[in-house]
Amino acid sequence: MKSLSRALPLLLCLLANGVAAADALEVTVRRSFPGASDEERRTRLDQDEVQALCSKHRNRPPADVAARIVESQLQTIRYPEDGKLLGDWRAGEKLASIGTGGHIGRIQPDPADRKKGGNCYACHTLAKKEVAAGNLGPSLTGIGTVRGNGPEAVRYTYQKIFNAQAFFPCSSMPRFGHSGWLTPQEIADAVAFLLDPESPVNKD
Amino acid sequence: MRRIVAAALGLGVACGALGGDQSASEAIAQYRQMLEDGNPAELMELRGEELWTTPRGPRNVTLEQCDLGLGPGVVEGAYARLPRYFADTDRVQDVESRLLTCMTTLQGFAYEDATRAWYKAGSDLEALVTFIATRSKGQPIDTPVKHAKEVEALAVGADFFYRRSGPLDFACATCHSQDDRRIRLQELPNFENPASARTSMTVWPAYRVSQSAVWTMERRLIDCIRQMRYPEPELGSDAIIALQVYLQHQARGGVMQGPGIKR
Amino acid sequence: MGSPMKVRARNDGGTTEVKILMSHPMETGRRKNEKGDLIPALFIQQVSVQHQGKVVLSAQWGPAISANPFLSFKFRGGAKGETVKVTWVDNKGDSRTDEALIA
Amino acid sequence: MVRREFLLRGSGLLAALVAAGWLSPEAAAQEWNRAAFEAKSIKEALEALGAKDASAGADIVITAPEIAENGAVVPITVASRIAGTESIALLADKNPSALSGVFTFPVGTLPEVHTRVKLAETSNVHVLVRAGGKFAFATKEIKVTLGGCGG
Repeated sequence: MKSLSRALPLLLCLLANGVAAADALEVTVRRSFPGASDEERRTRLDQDEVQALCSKHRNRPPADVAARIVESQLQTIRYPEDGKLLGDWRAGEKLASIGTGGHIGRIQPDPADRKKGGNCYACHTLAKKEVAAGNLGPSLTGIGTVRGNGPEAVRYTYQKIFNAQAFFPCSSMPRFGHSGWLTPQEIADAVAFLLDPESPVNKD
Repeated sequence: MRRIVAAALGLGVACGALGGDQSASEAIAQYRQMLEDGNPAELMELRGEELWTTPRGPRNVTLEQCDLGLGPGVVEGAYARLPRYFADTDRVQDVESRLLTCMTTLQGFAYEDATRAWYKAGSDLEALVTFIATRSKGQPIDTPVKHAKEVEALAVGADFFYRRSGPLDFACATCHSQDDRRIRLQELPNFENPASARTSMTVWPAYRVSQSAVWTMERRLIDCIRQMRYPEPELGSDAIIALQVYLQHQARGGVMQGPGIKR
Repeated sequence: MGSPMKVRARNDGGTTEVKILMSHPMETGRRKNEKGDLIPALFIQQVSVQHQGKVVLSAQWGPAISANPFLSFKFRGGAKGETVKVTWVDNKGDSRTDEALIA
Repeated sequence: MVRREFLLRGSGLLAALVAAGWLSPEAAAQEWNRAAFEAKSIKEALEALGAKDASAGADIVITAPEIAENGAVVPITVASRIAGTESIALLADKNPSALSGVFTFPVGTLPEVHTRVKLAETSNVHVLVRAGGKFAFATKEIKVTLGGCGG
């Protein structure tokens, strides 16, 4: 509190430019989550470099920063042990509807072992039969028909889901593989849901 | 009898097919329109008014001398002008935070008692905030950004809005910085766009049919943050208040509609 | 004793429209609390609406009526200043009666 | 045993309400139809309501959204244009108990009611009208969608 009031003149100066001192934000974040454990702070509040850069540039990074993000994020991509990037579309379809897992806090936490879903339908239209589909991301209906399921399409789709920011720096899409939210196998299943000709994404 | 049940089912399918040309968004619009009349928030408002005017707490006094920013006892229009800076606490406070100041200093409640299970349906805070917000119906949102701490809260709130962290890389801006976006079928306000921000901020607090409860803006934000997979922010914490300063600022001029009704 | 209802009645020419909001959890008995225990069923079973002492609507409900129930209907007649009285009784024997004047 | 206790307590309370002038004797006389409300299927519920011979009727108007944003609250307006309508019952195929509610209209009340029901999942909703001792029904499918960020 004291350090904040001492910092006020500096703050006000920065505010003239429409941006709070980064310190004021971080001080506020640090003391607004007193119930968080050290591990929760580290994994859920502290920022990695990409998060910090995208926040700073409000998701519109200049070209050099964007290039840096793409380069570093490509390095993060890992593949399933069996090397198969096209999994089971039925398993992928299930993951696409699951929006739970990983909630913490005392109000409505998930059990620790609750399966984390991809929640694809929150943001994308996929199979036409699911009317409750969001539009934060593009419609992916029929994407397997357009892209095919050859090795290049499969590999790109896998990489995109694993770490979207390897292609679109500061993308809104979670880096599902990089964060460990989905396993490489689960990502392969999601790839199959998108590209398999038998998947409802590509039928009807 | 089997025939009747079968006929019933058959007719159902036929009707479903007949009506099938209503688009998903038209159907949802009809759903919401049919809920507009008869908002259970009115029941919470009644209870909130009773809590406001009934002597309670160790000191057995009402909240009628509580200063919500427009002077002791003035409820009319107070919500539309919150959060704001209060000299007695030397901080920017939202409606919950200010109510808790009054409940502890005027009525003598222990903070733990005043906030126990505040997030559960039927809590005193839910009812009191509903009552107070209803008394701003028809008033334009006009939160002050004059005091240095209000200026600072606005800047911190805006930065927090864009601050990404956690396993899903989410910030508020991830879902709330584009027009005409939805999560599943739920429209997302774009807080970069004042018109959209007004559409949202003027109908909170809102009765949520999925919760059978009125959710205050603070309750709404704390749940967004839960969905972002962050840790749980503390009730009345500076981050949540700063965020509300930013959101209200984006929505300034929007006319409060009174408690809304939502999914 | 249940919480207050909100009852509104408005005469429009020949008919009176009644709108009623009730404060009730309408628990089905199938939901679990955060500890995983079943929340016991608690729901309104009987509703009676009277105008000047005469029943104008009665209803029997199960737990599939939504929480904080809303109900509206119309009856012929009714005049400004007359009384509409609503009573509900739930499965635990709790009840509530509220009145409104026709506007 | 439990049931017996309930009935005793229930009827005692209704009697008290009648005595206090809160309930008319005619309203109290209608005991809650336990068999109908506990019926799992539409078929059992129709039987318990004495409506097993119900036929499809064109003069029943159901106004409800085709998609409900949340199954906990589904608004529905039902109106009967059948002369002499006495009561309207709401039922849903996929609910754990099929019958949601029964509304009884004395002479002078318009046979139309608006309320809100719960639907466990996408379901056919049936509206059963009793008029002149005979039953007719109409049906509408209402889709219940998943919503929000999930969980």
